[in-house]
Amino acid sequence: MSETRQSYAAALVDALHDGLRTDPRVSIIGGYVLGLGPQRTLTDRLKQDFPDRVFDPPTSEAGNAAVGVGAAMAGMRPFVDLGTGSFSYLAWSQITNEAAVAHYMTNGRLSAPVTFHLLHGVRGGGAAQHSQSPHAMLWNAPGLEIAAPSTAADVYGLIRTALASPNPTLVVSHAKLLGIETAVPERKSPIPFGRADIKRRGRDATVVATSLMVHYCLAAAEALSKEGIEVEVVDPRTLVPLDEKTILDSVSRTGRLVVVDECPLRGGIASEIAATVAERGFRYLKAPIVRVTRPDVPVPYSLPLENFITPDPEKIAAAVRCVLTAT
Amino acid sequence: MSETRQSYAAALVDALHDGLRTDPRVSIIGGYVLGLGPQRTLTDRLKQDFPDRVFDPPTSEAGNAAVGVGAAMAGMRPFVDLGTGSFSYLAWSQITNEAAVAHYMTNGRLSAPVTFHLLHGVRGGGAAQHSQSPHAMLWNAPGLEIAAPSTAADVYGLIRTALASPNPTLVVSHAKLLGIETAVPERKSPIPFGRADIKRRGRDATVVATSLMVHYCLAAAEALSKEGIEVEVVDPRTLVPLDEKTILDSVSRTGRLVVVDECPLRGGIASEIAATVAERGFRYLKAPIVRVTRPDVPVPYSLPLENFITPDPEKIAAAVRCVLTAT
Amino acid sequence: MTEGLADTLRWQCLEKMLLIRRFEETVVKLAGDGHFRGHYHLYIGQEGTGVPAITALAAKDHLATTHRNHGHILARGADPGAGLAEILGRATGLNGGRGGTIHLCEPTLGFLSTSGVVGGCISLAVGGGYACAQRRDGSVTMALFGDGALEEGVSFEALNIASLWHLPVIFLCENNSAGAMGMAKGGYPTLVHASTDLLLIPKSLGISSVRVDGVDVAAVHAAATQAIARCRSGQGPVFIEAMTPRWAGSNPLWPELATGITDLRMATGESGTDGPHKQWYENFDPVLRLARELAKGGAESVRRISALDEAARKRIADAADFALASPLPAPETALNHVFAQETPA
Amino acid sequence: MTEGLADTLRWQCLEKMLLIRRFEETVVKLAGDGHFRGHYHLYIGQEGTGVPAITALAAKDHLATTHRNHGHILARGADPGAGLAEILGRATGLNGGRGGTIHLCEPTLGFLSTSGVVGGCISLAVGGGYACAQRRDGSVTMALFGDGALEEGVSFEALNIASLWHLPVIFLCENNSAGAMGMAKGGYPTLVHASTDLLLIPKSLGISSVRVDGVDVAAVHAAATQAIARCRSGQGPVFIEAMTPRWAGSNPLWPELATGITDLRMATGESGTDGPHKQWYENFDPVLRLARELAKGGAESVRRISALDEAARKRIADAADFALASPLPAPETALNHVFAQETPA
Ligand SMILES: Cc1ncc(C[n+]2csc(CCOP(=O)(O)OP(=O)(O)O)c2C)c(N)n1
Ligand SMILES: Cc1ncc(C[n+]2csc(CCOP(=O)(O)OP(=O)(O)O)c2C)c(N)n1
Ligand SMILES: [Mg+2]
Ligand SMILES: [Mg+2]
Repeated sequence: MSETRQSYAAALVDALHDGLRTDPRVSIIGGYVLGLGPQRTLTDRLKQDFPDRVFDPPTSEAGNAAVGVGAAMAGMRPFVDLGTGSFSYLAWSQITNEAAVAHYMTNGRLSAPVTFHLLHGVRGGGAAQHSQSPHAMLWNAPGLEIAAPSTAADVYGLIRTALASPNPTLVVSHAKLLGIETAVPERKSPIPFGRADIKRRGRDATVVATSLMVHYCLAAAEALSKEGIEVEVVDPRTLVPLDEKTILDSVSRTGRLVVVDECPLRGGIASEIAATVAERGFRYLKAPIVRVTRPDVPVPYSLPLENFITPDPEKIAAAVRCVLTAT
Repeated sequence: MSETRQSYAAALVDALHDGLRTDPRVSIIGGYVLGLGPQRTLTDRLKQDFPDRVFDPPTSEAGNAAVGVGAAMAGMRPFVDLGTGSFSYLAWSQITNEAAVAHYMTNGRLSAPVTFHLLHGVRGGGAAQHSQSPHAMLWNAPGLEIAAPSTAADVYGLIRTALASPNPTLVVSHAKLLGIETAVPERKSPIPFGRADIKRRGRDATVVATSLMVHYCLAAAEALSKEGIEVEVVDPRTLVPLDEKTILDSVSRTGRLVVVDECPLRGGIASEIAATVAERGFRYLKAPIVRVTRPDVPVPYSLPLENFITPDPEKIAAAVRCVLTAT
Repeated sequence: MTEGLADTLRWQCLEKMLLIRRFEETVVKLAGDGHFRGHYHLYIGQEGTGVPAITALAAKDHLATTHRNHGHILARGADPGAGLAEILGRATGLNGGRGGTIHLCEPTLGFLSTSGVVGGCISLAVGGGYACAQRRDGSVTMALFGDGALEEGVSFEALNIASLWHLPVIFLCENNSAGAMGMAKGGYPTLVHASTDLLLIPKSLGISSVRVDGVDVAAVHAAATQAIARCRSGQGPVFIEAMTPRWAGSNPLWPELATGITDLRMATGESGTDGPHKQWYENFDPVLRLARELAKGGAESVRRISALDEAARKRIADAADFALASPLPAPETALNHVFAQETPA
Repeated sequence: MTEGLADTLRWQCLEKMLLIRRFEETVVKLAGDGHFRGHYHLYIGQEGTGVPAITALAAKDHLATTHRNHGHILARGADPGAGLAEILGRATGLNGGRGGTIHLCEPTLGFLSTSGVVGGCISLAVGGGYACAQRRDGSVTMALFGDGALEEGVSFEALNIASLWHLPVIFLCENNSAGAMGMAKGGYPTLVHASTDLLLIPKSLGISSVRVDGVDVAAVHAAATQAIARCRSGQGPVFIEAMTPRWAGSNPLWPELATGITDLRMATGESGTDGPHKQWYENFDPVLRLARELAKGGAESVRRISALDEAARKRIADAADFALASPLPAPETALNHVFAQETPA
């Protein structure tokens, strides 16, 4: 079987194209789903093939999000691209206090199946305002499904599922993932939410990560393997719903947990996963849980500063060594 | 020494009045700092005594917040009331991506000492959109100081400190705290940020909580005391900075931790405190950490539904019993 | 007023307006008796706007409303029993007790989720219009919101999008600020706007805009009908500002029946209108105004008015009985409906 | 153009405009040579607006700018070396390497934090105006922002607040959409607005509003001076829309020196203007336009122009040397300056 490889960006566009093709309720609000980088022209075929269903909206994140939410309430399946992650802050009320609560507040009589998408993360020179990852915060907004894919196959599968979901969904793509090529099956297919993917098997420690950090964890695992340390890399793929079982099972085998995330430490994704295991997997733990995250500082522009605060394979490997020696 | 008691609302207004009196840079943007409830007329004396420094702004949370942030950058010390907690979502970009990052982004050359205030929490019949607690999310926004007072003395002291702080600060008041009376010293005074207050001493288990939940924990502790269980109630008072030491010291003595918070579970305050202790106080722990929070559901309107999902003294006591039996 | 609005329509409007009025009066009573918690907003005084405007819509159309939704929900035909039950937080309520007064919603009648966030309604409604446009079935969406919504930036954004994309949205702004005390005077928050002519805002975005007397049922109906036709034909959104003088009871903080239980004999001449609210009874109460006009039809009309009112009172009394007799939701059901479970279509 | 603007002022403007132009040309070169990462925005073509407007301010005044800030920072007198160093992420940069091109800021010259969030500048500036008003010292705040900012709702909110509270804010909108490709054509995002006359927006909020030719230094200076005077005297905000035709180099995604390194001999008649950018050279390049006019003064003026240019080139060459020679910040300093540490005053 010959392996095909595809960039994250290309797979993302495939998912949108197939979504538009198979469901007339799907449309796209957002003119630069892949940002302004080299991949951006990949979206041209969406506009070409579905000229009436792809919209360049004004720079009005709140309004654009609201249009998506309202259209979803009226039976459509809009995909609203919010651009750079932090621009979602301008649509915060629409995401958390309109879309996420509508189904509940109407006793299940109405739903708001909108999909939001954004480019998150420390992108290289983005500085404080263009490097954020809002999904840790959004994990505290019940009613929203959240996917953070790490590979071409995953972004395809999770976006297809998001578009088909009866619920409001957020899909976040790390800006640095767009150009990364990974193996894809001959026929890419939807991936159910709530199923973690063990990206690498290992017996010595469990490392949990999503999005770009999965790649950094795999690189760290590769390096550690040379030292005889076998790390298991668990990618939950969706935060909501969260596949607690796969995480806890892994920790039950390894007894040690490192959680990696690029969000700031306090109230971040790593903290939630650590707390969950501290509560529900406490008896498996042979050592303190270690979190590898961005420290609680805004993201600086200059490269050495940016690198200093961003998780990378070395920092992850060091954390793994630390949980293996600690008791 | 005769003990004086004061309502949370009255102490809050005292803090604003003293702030306005002692610092000409202080002003108030927000017409209903105490909401629309019975306490609201307490703010009348602010407008009477400082007519040029108390503003009724339009219903424009983003704009109002931005005015506060910009004014702070230009040397003032505005106190911006955002109203019901969830209205802060409309000002999310101004809080997290303007105020919080300005000092860092200018290499410390400029600061934005604005104070934001809001009424958070499950207020009784507020339903999904008017019952939220945004400070768990905001804990993931580095650069923002966050205070969540629980008593009259604390809200006075923390608001005075917030107004004097060179940093952007968020002070959250639980809507149900406003009418609660507690002891206040004869001369109320500023309380430094980052100092937890042990609201009750106990040897058997540590319970960490802020804001209204402190009162519920104290009620639970009272009930448990009758069973011979002595709970230590630690109120961090500020999330940023967080007094990790007092929490860890307490856990080192009790070996058991229950974290209580009204925010939803995932990505909530309880999770962050649990993760911190799982990482830095692991060796003290004799049992799994237990979180008592609102489950991940929007807040429903009807009383029995609302009660079902909201932490209360009974649920807290049950969690304490649980950590005492578990190992 | 008579001209323009067919007789049947006027009677139909009166019937709905009476139903709303009796509903709202009952809400005040239920609140006073401690049957529910939380603040609430009444539609008294604005029936002359919502009823004819909503009557002008078709079944396939969508609507969005706000914290002040009771009248809109009833005008569209929602069950008053389920409405009151919702306000009382009962399992039989429109929202199963999850929403309460601020969020009454009837999705089967085309309502989008009722947002209590100022600016929520108007911007969600543009999404409704987007859906209508995508479906190309000639349907439209009507947003019914207060003047205060124009203080929120998202409303401006939403107007811009609707105009840019020629979306079939009728923006019906119920400007009830005239006569309101306003925050500054210690009353309920109301318009804090530098604009002295709100229509300049939609006009600055190229939106066809018109102002009507919101107490004038025929004028509102005509404006709505024209706006809807324009939207259906793909000519883009329309903004209507309906001036609805503020009812005295909506100040101060919690509504109170400042003008008493509406006495239709004031419309038929059987009762006087003297006292501090004379102006209100004679000019601004839309129910009395329409009834007074219909009463001109003579004794038969007067009889018909009382019969309608009796029917409305009866329906609302039954609705209140239903609501009060309804069970509260089972506590553990609080965990349901966070997510929709349907298999994706 | 000559009338209205004193000669010294015109020469002063040309000096600053040349400094900005040479700075921006150097930025493109540094980007091309891989000295910094991330996208960036140039002020080429808008010097005729920012320079005279900022020159009209006093030292005590505040300013706020956007992603397109280089020209504003330099016009106010910031050090070009520290500016380039910031763009290169050096420790000696205006922001110590923490901000980069989008956030250049010089607080000691009255700048509020430079926001790259569209709508950030205009709304923060209203806060600046609020501070000025509270201090009652006759100071004002000027916001310099793009036309795209009017797509954001917060801008509308901020305009409303400024108008309501009569705040001393000069809203200077640099409308550079004319000639821009726009998103729809695969270019950089630009104005997506239903409004065909942006001034109707501030006007709808009762704000005194005026449109000027942004390439006309004298016109901009006059409008700014008048607006500032109005603000200082407590008459409330003023909105100025300056039309600044888009420079060809700002399309496509990353700027490129489409019109070449500016050749001042085109202004003095020593060099021709033929080719695809003839229009630009002859009518729209504000530097050439002002130089051409000053050159009318004769040989002495022509000499003075070249001398100014030479000085500007030299200053910027030195600035680039300084920036390139500057150290990168020490990695561990990334943890500093999250919070201010001063003891409260
Ligand atoms: C975002 C937001 N801010 C503030 C409020 C509080 N609030 C509730 S009703 C109201 C006044 C709204 O005025 P208007 O839209 O004119 O409606 P009216 O009550 O006059 O019908 C306000 C400010 C809110 N619900 N949402
Ligand atoms: C909130 C937000 N949304 C989107 C962007 C992306 N963005 C950067 S510049 C720009 C265009 C801004 O146009 P305008 O304000 O006219 O400034 P110009 O670049 O034309 O000078 C956009 C949309 C942003 N920075 N902030
Ligand atoms: Mg109103
Ligand atoms: Mg522009």
